[in-house]
Amino acid sequence: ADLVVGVSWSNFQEERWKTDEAAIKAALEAAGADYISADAQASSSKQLSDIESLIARGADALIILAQDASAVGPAVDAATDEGIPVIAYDRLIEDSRTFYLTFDNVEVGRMQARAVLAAQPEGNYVMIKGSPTDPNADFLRGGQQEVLQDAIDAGDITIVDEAYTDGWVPANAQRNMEQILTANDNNVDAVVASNDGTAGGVVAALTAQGMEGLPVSGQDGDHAALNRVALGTQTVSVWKDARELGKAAGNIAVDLANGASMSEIEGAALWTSPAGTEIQAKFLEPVPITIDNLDVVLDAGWIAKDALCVGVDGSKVAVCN
Amino acid sequence: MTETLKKFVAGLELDTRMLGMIGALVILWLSFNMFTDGRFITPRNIFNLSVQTASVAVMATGMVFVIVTRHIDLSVGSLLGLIGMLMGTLQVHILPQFLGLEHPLIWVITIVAGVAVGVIVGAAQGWVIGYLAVPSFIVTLGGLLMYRGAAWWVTTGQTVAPLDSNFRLLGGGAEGTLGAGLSWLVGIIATIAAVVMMVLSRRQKNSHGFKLKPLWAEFTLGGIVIALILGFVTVMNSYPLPKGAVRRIYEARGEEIPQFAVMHGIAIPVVIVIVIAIIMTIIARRTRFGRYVFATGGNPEAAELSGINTKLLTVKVFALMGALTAIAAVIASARLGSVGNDLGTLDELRVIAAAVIGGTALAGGIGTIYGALLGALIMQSLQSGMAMVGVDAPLQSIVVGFVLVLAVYLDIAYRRRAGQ
Amino acid sequence: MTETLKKFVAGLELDTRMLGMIGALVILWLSFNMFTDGRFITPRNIFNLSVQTASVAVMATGMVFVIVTRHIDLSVGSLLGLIGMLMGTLQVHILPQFLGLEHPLIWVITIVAGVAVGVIVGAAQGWVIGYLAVPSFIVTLGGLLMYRGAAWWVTTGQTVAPLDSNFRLLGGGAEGTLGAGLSWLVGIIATIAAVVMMVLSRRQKNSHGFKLKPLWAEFTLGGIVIALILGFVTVMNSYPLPKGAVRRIYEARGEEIPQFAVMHGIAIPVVIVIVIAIIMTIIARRTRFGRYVFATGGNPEAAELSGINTKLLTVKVFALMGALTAIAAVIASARLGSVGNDLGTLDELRVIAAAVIGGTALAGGIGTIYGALLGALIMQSLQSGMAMVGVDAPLQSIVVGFVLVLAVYLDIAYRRRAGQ
Amino acid sequence: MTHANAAHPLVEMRDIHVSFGGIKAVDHVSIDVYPGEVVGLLGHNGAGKSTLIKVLSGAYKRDAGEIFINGEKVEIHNPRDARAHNIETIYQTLALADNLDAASNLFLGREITNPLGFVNDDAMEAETRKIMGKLNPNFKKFADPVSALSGGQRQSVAIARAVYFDARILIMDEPTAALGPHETQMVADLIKQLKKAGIGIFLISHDIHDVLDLCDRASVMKNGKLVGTVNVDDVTDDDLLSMIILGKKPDEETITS
Amino acid sequence: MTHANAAHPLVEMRDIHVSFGGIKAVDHVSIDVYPGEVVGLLGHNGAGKSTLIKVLSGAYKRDAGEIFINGEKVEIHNPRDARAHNIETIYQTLALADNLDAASNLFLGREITNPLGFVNDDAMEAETRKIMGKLNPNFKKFADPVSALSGGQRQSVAIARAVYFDARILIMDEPTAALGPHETQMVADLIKQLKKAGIGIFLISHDIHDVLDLCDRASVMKNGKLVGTVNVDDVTDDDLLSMIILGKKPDEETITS
Ligand SMILES: Nc1ncnc2c1ncn2[C@@H]1O[C@H](COP(=O)(O)OP(=O)(O)OP(=O)(O)O)[C@@H](O)[C@H]1O
Ligand SMILES: Nc1ncnc2c1ncn2[C@@H]1O[C@H](COP(=O)(O)OP(=O)(O)OP(=O)(O)O)[C@@H](O)[C@H]1O
Ligand SMILES: O[C@@H]1[C@@H](O)[C@H](O)OC[C@H]1O
Ligand SMILES: [Mg+2]
Ligand SMILES: [Mg+2]
Repeated sequence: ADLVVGVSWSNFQEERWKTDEAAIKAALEAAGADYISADAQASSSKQLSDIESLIARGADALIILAQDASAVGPAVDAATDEGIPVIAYDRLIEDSRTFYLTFDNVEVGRMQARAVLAAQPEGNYVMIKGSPTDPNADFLRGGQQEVLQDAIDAGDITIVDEAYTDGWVPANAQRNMEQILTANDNNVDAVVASNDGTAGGVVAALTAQGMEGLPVSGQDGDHAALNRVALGTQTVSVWKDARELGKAAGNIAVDLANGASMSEIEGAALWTSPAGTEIQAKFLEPVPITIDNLDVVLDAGWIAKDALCVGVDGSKVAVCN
Repeated sequence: MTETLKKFVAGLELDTRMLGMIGALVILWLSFNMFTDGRFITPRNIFNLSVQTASVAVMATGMVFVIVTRHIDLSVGSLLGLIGMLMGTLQVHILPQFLGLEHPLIWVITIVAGVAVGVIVGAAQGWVIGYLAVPSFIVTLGGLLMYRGAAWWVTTGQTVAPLDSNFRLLGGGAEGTLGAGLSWLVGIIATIAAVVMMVLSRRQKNSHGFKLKPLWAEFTLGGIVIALILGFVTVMNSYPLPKGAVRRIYEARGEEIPQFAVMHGIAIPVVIVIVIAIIMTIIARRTRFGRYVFATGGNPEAAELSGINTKLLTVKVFALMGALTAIAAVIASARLGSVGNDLGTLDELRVIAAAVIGGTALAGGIGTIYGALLGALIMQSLQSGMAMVGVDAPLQSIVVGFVLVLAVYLDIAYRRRAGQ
Repeated sequence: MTETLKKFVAGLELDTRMLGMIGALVILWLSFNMFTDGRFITPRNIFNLSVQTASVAVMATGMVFVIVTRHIDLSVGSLLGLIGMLMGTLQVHILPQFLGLEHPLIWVITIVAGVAVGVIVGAAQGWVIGYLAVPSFIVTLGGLLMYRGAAWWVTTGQTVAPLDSNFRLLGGGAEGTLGAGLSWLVGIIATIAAVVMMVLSRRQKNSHGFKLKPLWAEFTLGGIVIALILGFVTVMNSYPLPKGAVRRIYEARGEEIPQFAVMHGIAIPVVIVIVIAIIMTIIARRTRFGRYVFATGGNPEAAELSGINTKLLTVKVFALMGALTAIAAVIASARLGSVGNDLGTLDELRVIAAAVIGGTALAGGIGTIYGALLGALIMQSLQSGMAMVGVDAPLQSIVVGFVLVLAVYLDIAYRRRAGQ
Repeated sequence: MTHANAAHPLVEMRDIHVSFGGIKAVDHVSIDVYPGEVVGLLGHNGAGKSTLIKVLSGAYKRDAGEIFINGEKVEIHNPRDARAHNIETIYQTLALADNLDAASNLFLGREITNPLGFVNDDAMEAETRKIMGKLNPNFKKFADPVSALSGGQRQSVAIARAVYFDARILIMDEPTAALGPHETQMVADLIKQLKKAGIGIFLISHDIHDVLDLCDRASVMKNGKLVGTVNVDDVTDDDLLSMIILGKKPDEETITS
Repeated sequence: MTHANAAHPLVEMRDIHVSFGGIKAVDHVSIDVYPGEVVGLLGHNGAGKSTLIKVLSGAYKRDAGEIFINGEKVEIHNPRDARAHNIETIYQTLALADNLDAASNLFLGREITNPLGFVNDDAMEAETRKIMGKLNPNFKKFADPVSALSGGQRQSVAIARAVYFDARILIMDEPTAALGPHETQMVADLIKQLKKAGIGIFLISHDIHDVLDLCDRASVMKNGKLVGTVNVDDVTDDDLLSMIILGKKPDEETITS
């Protein structure tokens, strides 16, 4: 192949990125382009080195899952110096020379809160936030607040406690939830958790108190979480179909490498970032998965039926029948 | 008056250092209790604390041996993650294919396999340290990197869930407790055992004509021990199961839902910790292996010249650490009900901190099992207390870091004064 | 034939251990070069490698002193993050209010402030270690937790960007190099200095009537040194700036864009590393402070009894480590052009690994600066090489962990054979 | 000579060679001891005495040479092998575990256990009190770790450890260097007593009077080489001194073996 | 007596007390030394000799008591204070940095530097060769770290270090314990020479003959207490032995000062 596309991953810690990778690879293969990649293991310094080496290996276009929106700046410089187009994949890069392709994180936060609010329109809420060192954690929290604000102002719901989860680690979320339950004498009616891992910790803490079934949110469509949705112990997992995102990224990369301009990309529109940077961007729609639309993930082949339905009473959940 | 008190305490021949640690713990608990309107010192929270501490406490007992022999093990957190992943995959993806889901042998096979992996990996590390003479800091740092990487490969990052429900009992939670009746039984057996041991020890000392503690001291001590054991059981037995959990449990058993309050009792992981602590204490104090661990820590060359195979000893110490890490992995994953690839992250620091706060000297040769347990409990109380008060995570790490240094400083200052 | 070669090498009186390390590096480079179709050993990649290594290399020189005195510093990664955050906030949010954006004093004030913080924090840690006798493992573990927590508070987690453009020159990149002319100048000065030093040392030995190396050996050695210096300059001077960068730079200067190829030359962070390495080597070998560092590592009590103030020495060693951490923070943040929360994460492990692979003994008393630099370069080559080959990250950590253990094992096996 | 009637020496070290990175610390040295005999080992500082006997005690590896016990060739690779042949050693550096008390040190590697296999500390302390009473009546510090003992007290513990278990072969590397006059006398008495019990002893000492008093034969080393072995009854202290300092044997007639 | 004409003792330790966790290691002991005098310090193992002199050398803190130099009260809190008063010590444990060579150890804390303040290793090695040549002609290992030296070689280095710098007060804690007869003789000569130079010396030794030969006075300790100080010319070796073992002074007439 004469086209080479380099992908720089921030890490592979969360379940989803392997799926993203497979989708990008497939799209590139279909277009006859080569895939090369590097994993920064959650370090923005390593990501910079990685990108330098991707360029050295002859990448014609770059797809970057940024560890840090600003710290990839020098890498974008290096790429544009060599005339290589850059796609900001899933996470924003504050630079107008990049093409931004993502699911909107603030929107994810909104969807989480919306689903929980629908299940529990009033009462005491607990917010289990993401890692304090991940800016996404605050984007999500912001979206959640937007949705809840009216109900809070109306006095329908009260946020009784909230806590960051160090490193998004489920065990930390579990401990925090246990302590919050103790502090509030179990007077908690709903939990807005920021991803599926932390939701797992929350559900474990609730189960110990016989409170499983309380509305709990998450995101990523982790298999364990979808199983919890089927079991009724988690209300929603906002699903960002990574395969769609990956496929789009692969195709856009090939187009840009072949000389297309950013504005020519299908679905692209000029978008202004919160910091005021004007960027060509394309947004994909996340899908909130609840017990009522589990068929979406099944039909998409995202998860196998037996994995989704472990321990589920088939008479109560249609898709598991 | 204070003179009499001092004499009284001296007569008991207690480890005053331990008294200091207990004092620190009490102060900590009282302050948190104040800031949480009395919610910290409740049966419920003490139950929580005991379960939250379990996994780190199990590893801390092994870390005492490691540090006493002048080594360190930075790999326990990663190894816990790797073993957890392997056990998760085994019980969720592999065994059910042969035995069917929820087969009663699954948890047994899983744990045996996990412990075997722990022993093998630990022994391998110990071999490189003992026989190839590579410093433990490096070997286990390498391990930290390798096992975390390996854990990812087991499922290429997928979280494994839900775990086998028998297995999950080992993590505590509403189902995973002894219940009131069994808890009392355990408490009473422990009480009897403690009394018998004290009597036997006194007899033996007497037979060699050594000076004995005054009888009143023995009685007081015995009284304290019995009060502690039964007090703990009482507290655990006064934390009722929440109604939702009662309903779930009795429905699952197909029994009628009782109208009286059902109590938690001692959590199973806590029972595991207690059993391990007793075994490890006996190993440390009453076996040749334990004696050699301390001798090697005091002077490795002297131990070798005394005919101790210090290389093989190193292998054994790390194999033991591996086994305990596997048991900790059982508790941690069972408690969470799932295994993600970040299980155990930073646990190495918690475990080392627990051992060191508990009085294990990094220079080797000194350390106690009960100290490590207390250390783990102090660390966990701090973290849980702050989570309860609502301190932000970054501030939490500042406080934990500070308290770690302060605790060790006080310990050292104390020893210097006492040793002078 | 091999006999003659052996004699020849022996005559040069080289550190054979270092030769081994260089050999390992060469093998590493050649293999990566094979797997990347010759892309690894190119001026471009060697330039990249040299810049990528810089930040860790600076800290590794300080870590040698820390480890030689039988201590460890686990806090450098977090401290780097904290200092980076403070320097970022200072130059982006604070100083521009008084001086205006991009004022030429900004970078100077920022660095002075950063180094001051490093020295103060390091000295404080050293004080607790030296005067309060808390083990360095604990103090710096506490530091690791505290500084990372503190860094978050500086901006409550927000990334600081973009940094001052003068400051950013210190991170390398297209602008941050010496350019061809200056690079040649530096190379020639270094060559002259090396020759003068060799002559002076030979004279001094002669004046005491010691046995001298044969003249042919001195000439060969001198030749090798000169070839290395000038070779490095040549390689750096044959990596042209990409066209886009040339345009950007000359446009910014308001000059006409040249038609000939403009070369990178030596990167500024690499110059910083070289200067620091020379200073640290002189401190280690030629000053009383350095001598005391090694004496204290060999036998702390003996050093104290010899009238060395080992407590104060500890303070100085950690203050120096803090200063170097600040310089590393300058390089790391300038290179990224921004400061995020994760800056420096896990750097403590990289730095310690570099020092130890470079032959610094964790038992204290032994270590060299050039060894630490080589260690840092080996680690970085491994990481960059694997990234270039496209090895999966979890596999990368497995490989890095394994190589770390292997390297130290080979070192120990070598020493054992040589020492026998 | 005491050993005239024994067929084989108890221990024979034949042609032992040890070098440290090129330097020959022990250079093809042969020595032997018969049951009930004390052989002194003399030489200037750095002559190689400690290195030589550490080969026998399993602490160092030899580069060449053989060891025979009762005429049979044996392999000694580590201190455990040496102990298995009932070879006990008092090291110049004492080799005590500083953090343990006297009793634990005395029984290190050979703890008294009860029928369940558990270590019996009380029994060990009781034994230790008995032994130390004989060796150093001033000694009272049974509960403290040995790091709290004075130089001489530590040496007493090291001596007690080597003689308590029924050794057949005893190696003593400057056992009285740090001892007071009274304690030294008690060790001398002890050596005589062990000798009577048929034990073979290698005694390294710088004190020529001690050697003349206690030993049957003396082997002198210089710069790693054996100068010679003499029957102490046949030599004067000046003969020994000149062997040590000049590295020459006294004239032929006085030499034995 | 050599000190009859000196107004003050060079050093006086008055009523020194040191206890370790309740045990009185040194129990209100007073000793002194005059310029050009050698005072022997004797006693059984654990009597408290090393502890007493470590107070003077700054290695231990005293619990009570005072130190006077030339009649003036001084404060000695650490080894640096002691060095500032020109007190040099040869410790029983030698106190060498094992990883450094003989020259670096000899000059440790007092390196020779060139005008720029840089350490001059070549000059230090040259000096070391000179000194060791006088003290122990067998010594050749100048390039090796001292960990590669034999027990006696290490002791030679420690002695050289204490005497090379112009000490006014020299403390020697069993300086010849590990030395061969020849090396011991050379140290004895050295002591006599230093004495002539007006230096005051405390010599701890278990060898009563050495003490009688080299010392002017002898102080005897038992169980932390001072038994008494005697003029060596007035006592026999048996007198001293009985002081050490029985803790009693010989009858009144023989006692001095
Ligand atoms: N660091 C210490 N901690 C506790 N006790 C100590 C310490 N150092 C010495 N002692 C005790 O103090 C007493 C005096 O010891 P010291 O070393 O002064 O004796 P010494 O007279 O020098 O004996 P030796 O002739 O054996 O060297 C001894 O009982 C010893 O056990
Ligand atoms: N571990 C070692 N590494 C290198 N050289 C050593 C080592 N141990 C001893 N040597 C050297 O070997 C030689 C013999 O040392 P050894 O300790 O056997 O002497 P020794 O006769 O016991 O002397 P001393 O009477 O001083 O104890 C000395 O030159 C010494 O420097
Ligand atoms: O998808 C989530 C991602 O957005 C966040 O940054 O890290 C945690 C993931 O669960
Ligand atoms: Mg010797
Ligand atoms: Mg002494």
